[in-house]
Amino acid sequence: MYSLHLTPEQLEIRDTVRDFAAREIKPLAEKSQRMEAVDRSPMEGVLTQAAELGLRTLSLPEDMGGAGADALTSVIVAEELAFGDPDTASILAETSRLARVLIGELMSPAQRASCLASLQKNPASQLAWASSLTGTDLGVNYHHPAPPAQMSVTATKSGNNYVLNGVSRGVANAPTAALIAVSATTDAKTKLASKSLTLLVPRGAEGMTIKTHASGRFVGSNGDITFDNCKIPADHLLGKPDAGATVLATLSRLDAVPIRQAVNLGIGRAAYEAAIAYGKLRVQGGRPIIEHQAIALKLADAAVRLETARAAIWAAAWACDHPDARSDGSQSHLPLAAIARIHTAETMYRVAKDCAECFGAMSVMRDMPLHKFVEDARRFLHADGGITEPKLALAEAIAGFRRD
Amino acid sequence: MYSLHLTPEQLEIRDTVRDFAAREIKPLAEKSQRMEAVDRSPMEGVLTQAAELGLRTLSLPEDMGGAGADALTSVIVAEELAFGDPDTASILAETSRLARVLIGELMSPAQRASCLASLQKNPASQLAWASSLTGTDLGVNYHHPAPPAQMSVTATKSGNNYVLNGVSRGVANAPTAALIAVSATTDAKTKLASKSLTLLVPRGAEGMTIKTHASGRFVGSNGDITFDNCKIPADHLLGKPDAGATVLATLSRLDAVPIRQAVNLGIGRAAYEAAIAYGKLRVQGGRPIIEHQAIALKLADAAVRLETARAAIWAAAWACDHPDARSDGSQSHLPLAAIARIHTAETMYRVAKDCAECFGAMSVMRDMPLHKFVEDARRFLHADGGITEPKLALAEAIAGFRRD
Amino acid sequence: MDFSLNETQLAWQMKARKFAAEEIAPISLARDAILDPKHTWDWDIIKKGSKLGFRTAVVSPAFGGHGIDFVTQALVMAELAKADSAISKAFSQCWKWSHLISTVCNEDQKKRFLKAFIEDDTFVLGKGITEPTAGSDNRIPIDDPKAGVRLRAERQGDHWILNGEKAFIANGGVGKLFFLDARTDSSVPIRDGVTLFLIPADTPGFRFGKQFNKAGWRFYMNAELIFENARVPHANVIGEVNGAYRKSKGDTSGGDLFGDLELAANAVGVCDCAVEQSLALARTKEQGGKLLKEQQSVQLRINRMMALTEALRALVMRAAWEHDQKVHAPTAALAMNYSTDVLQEVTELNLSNHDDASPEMAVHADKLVRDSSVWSHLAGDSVQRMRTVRRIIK
Amino acid sequence: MDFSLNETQLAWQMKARKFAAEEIAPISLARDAILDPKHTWDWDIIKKGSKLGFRTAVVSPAFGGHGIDFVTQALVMAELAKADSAISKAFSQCWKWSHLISTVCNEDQKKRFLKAFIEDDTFVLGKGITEPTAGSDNRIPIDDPKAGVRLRAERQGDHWILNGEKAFIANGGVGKLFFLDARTDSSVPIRDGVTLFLIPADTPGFRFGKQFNKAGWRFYMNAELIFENARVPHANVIGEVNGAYRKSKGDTSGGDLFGDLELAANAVGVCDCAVEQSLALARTKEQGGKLLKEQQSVQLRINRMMALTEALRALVMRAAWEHDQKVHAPTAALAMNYSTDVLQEVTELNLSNHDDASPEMAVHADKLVRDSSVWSHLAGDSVQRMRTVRRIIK
Repeated sequence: MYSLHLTPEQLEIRDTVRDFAAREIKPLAEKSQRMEAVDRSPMEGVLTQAAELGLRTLSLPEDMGGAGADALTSVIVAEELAFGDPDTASILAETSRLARVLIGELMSPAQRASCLASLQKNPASQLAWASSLTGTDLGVNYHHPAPPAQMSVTATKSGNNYVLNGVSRGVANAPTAALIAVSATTDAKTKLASKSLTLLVPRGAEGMTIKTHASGRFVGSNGDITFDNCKIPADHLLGKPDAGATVLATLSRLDAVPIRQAVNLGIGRAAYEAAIAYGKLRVQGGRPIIEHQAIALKLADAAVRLETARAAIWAAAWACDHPDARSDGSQSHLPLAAIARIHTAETMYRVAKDCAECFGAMSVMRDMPLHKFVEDARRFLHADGGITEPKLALAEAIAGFRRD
Repeated sequence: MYSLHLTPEQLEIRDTVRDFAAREIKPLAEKSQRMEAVDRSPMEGVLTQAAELGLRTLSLPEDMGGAGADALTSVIVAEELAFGDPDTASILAETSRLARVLIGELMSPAQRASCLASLQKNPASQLAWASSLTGTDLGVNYHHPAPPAQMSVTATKSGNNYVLNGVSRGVANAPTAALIAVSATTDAKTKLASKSLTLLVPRGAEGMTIKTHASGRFVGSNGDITFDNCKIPADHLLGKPDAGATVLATLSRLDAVPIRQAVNLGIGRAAYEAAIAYGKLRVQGGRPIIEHQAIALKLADAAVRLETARAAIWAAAWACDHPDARSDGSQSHLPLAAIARIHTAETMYRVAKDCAECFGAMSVMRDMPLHKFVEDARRFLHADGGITEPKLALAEAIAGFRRD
Repeated sequence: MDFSLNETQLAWQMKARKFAAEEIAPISLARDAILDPKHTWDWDIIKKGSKLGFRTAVVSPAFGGHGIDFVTQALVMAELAKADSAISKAFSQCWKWSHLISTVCNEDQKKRFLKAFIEDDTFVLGKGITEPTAGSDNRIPIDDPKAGVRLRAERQGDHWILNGEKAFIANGGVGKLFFLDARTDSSVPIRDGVTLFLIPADTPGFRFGKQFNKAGWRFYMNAELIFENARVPHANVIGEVNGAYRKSKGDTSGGDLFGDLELAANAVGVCDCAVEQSLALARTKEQGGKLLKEQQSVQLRINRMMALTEALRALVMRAAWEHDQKVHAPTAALAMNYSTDVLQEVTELNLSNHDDASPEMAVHADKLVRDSSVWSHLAGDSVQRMRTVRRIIK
Repeated sequence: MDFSLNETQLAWQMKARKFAAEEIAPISLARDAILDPKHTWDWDIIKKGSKLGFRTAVVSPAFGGHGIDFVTQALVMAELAKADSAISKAFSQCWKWSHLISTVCNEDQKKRFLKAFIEDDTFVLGKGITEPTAGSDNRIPIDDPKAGVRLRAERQGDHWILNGEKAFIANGGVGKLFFLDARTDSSVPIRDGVTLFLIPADTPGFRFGKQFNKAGWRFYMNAELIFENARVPHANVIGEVNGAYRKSKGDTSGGDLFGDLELAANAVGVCDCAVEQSLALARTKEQGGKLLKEQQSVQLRINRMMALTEALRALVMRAAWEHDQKVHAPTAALAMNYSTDVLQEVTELNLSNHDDASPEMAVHADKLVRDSSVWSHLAGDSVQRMRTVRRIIK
């Protein structure tokens, strides 16, 4: 039965994280030296505190030491963390979602024990997944059969090792990960993703170098990983030797959880709440500017956008755990993750911009938060190929076009 | 616990109404002579069929012969009906929501029996409420204490009768109602709404004339009601003599149910589905236009807007029956009905326009459906004072300004 | 750089402004309110305007017209459209095709048709391109012989026999002469298989079909043209057989240029009307004892309306001037596409300013929105926007 | 009607285009990338541009300048801005206030400052209005004596003692002379209690405070001006004491007019740069073996970008011409407001065209978006939009 009630546990974790973000994260995150888009190194202290609160392993099953959170809870937590600092939120969410499938589903008992120990050892360390998948070029392939997916990293068997070569670009958490799941194709000629396997590569493996993106188009920690004859023992293989495709599919399904959209929502809310507070303080023409229609209309539009974006994100997250709502007709058959991504990206950028405008010249200063909200929201609008591709993917679903 | 599952009963009634709309309503509603915005008289046959299906008394409690539907079910039904014909949907929804409070809560047993008998006698007849409230002028009063609400109809006691005088404008269902609940002020000098009472006035009462709006800014059936020394026996009073304020408050709460938004959603969906069907048929440049990026982007935007508007409407409707979700923090403290109204009005107009554009010159023809979708959606954008006032009301809620 | 008008331009502008205010504006809302699309047309206003030269304004003085330049054309269209967009279009539609008569028709054709056009105040022109199943494929021709024009013309001695129909044809129902694209070779793409004909309204086998019932531009006629074994003399072929699409490439008459300018200039006038309505409303209508103009929401809407209107006006005037200078630039095509966005936003904002007014007060504002709706497919659909860019980007 | 340029205008346009392409464009991205806002300024480019006349372009030839008209000003600003919006602004900021020197300063002041300004290639001007707690109240003065300018100036014999601070002041940190609004009577509203002073950078008690670290316009300096018992001779008062706001009403020098035009003209140049980027990308970048220009989504974005750019250009040129003709019209103010919307939409669309490109390819597109962000508060905030309309609607 339809209900928008959160469970007492969800309400409690939301309040806890909200409080943590306000008290521990925001004061550090909004120090002027961290506002600069160019210097956004992860805040290790905060990551450690968050790990101790269990946020790094939020989605890991309870019997493995996690909180066993469902997708809905994970987006609620991501929004709250991002309200404090979107980088911290992105880093923790990436580890948490990977922990759920890597540790919870795909690792062998031995791999699991080793991975948990490594995370335990350093609470600021994270997990990452280098998919190595190259672009889908959906623009040019819209409504045409697309060429099969390819990979930019190859894995060649050599004795008891796999040898990795190539570059995987734009890997979230690469700079901070203790362990990186690297997907690679075994067919160096065709580079087909259908011939993939996934290896667990520990930080510091010989032949692996990580180039951190100091700035650019990413929120969170991000980097390119280069493999140059990087030898990985065969027992680091994830899943059975013939299960490469299943492993890749399981990892790819993670993208349906609208975590990044929740981070963007937190950014928008931070801008909105800042504008409300400032609107009550700042006097113009003899009255606080929140009493001016011009500001009122901006804030009202922002509220509508925040509420509708949150609803889209929650619906997409909940649907990940409840496929039956689609099959019984309760929910749309369209890709809800694409809808959440398009709507959130478009609306949060407007929210951040409109709210920043309430601050006048302060809105463009790099050492003040407003500018950072706008920059961060803009990254989501243009990240990962922008929102034209998700729109085209959605249109293919609308038309009933199937590329598989 | 958060869930987007509909109940089996909700799914069943949705399917029933969807089928009814497709088979019985749409073929009549989209006959070219009914497309004209200027001739939109209610379709009596359809209204009768709908009443027999129980849609006119959808929200009336079951023990009084209704279906006892909650607010969520009522918006689901309204969307489906509006997909077939927004006028029919508006008329039925108005009666249904009024039946719930007038018959279900406010009438005396004798009044109830008489009202039910009258509805029974003519399945095409409806209920109406003439609130007589004059505008709030929220624009000029934004963030200022507003003058108290006033009414345009007065009621004077004269022996065993009340005598009504004045004009109540823009009353939904006035032209088709068997019974009209008329709210009026008893203080002819101040016209204060705080001094109101509400009388049950049967169709054809002497001194009451109804001017039907042949066209204009309304979807559904609508008219102005003029009272010229209209004598109504005192036993037609709704509620106890000193309960006028409570009755008015109970009726006013109806506006929180986003029925009109659901009707608008049905209009947008009709435009969208028409565009998809046409996009698959129409060939341009050698390919169906749905395979062109330009059309794809319009349809994707439309889908995002429909999904987010539906979510906003469902949330606002559900919240009417679940105030605890607000108090426990699960849902926003902002007025969800205003959010649904703003978002739906803005997005459905875009949906209708974008979808109509897929049809080229056909989109502006009065005897074809596309033009009607655009016109109807535009009415919702500009009806009832437009969406600037709800935005300002929302902004007051954001700022924590209370006018009471 | 000089934005001032010369005396001729000013004189035409003032003549149009006077005619618009005194003759068009008083009948505009009443014609718009007529429900039957067959009866919205008014010969009286056409005759009055024709006597003032608005129907024949662009024909060269050598042929008995006035030969006004493109800048003047834009000014006149905007002035007339400020009073009624559709009536302005009814006149300028004649300009569009009288360009063609004087430039691409041969002497015999000119003698037969141009003289009549000049002398008869009710001689109205049209051109039939679009068909029920072929619109955009005629604008961006593709290589498939099945795409585009299907109305057939077959040679029979000195005549051509035409069969098929055109849809949405402007001045259909009232026009006395139509230019018509007909397929004379269906084995090749339209680029090489279409011929342009002159079709007088009394051609045997030709008749008007359904009158289209539009939401906006009510005054302006759009009808089906139906051809059932219609007999057209070979002497009515314009240019070469199968040469219609080749010909239009080489059309240097300005007919093509004009087409882009026409809707953009008309939009300027409608925007002016919307701005004027909103300013008047803001200055006179009260809410809670204060004039609307004191509300920030109204001020912000008016700012946007005026900025869009002035930007469009400046762009249209530049496009008109470039045409007069025979500058080849995409300005007019961009202006046409862009006028859709400007006009629809401006008229919607004007309607929003009327949200709190009575439905009666909003009738005119509503008309402007409905009139603007035709821009979507005439000036601003995605096919036309892409066509503009493809010319630039290749 | 004539959109062509005269020889002087063309010559300045070509000189600016050459300087922009050869000198500004090569350093633009590097200056933008400098992280410390104190070090983005480059005296070398200022000196080079100054020698070509760009710093002193508007000063009357009678005082040693070039006296270019408003049309030329708009052209030059756009050309320089196409290479770097902030560097263009650094030059035109000097124009803004050299208007003031030559018009409202007395002979003694002109002698002391105008000559130095003309001769010294590093003599850069600024004006201090905004304070940390008073921005918009200085633009739309209200009747409350507590609103607006708070920086105090108190008379002490032949000097004034200034205390307080200004924020976000352009050319702060590099300027040699500042105009400054200071409160000389705090018992009345700013309309009657503010005096305009000339403040040389070496004034005792005056110093630059924090250098603002903006997201865009990195090259362009904005700093705090701090006054701690600063001593300014009475001879540096411009016009009457308490007359700063009264004076500006009567300023017929064009300084006010220029202010509206400046940002709009600059925006045209940035839009041109964005269009050029997108066209180049569409023509050269492939996706899946096809050039981007073949994708409809790219074509539609480019259509919108070009239409907006051309509309803004036409509007700006009209505003400039009206200034030259001393026509009183709201065109320039509307153009300034509107340039915010156009510029931000055009640069965002350009960035969207780069979505699929590498971050490196998008660096320049990203700079244009960041540069455009300053328009929000300088040209297009709601206070400025309402101010434009209030002048029209009253």
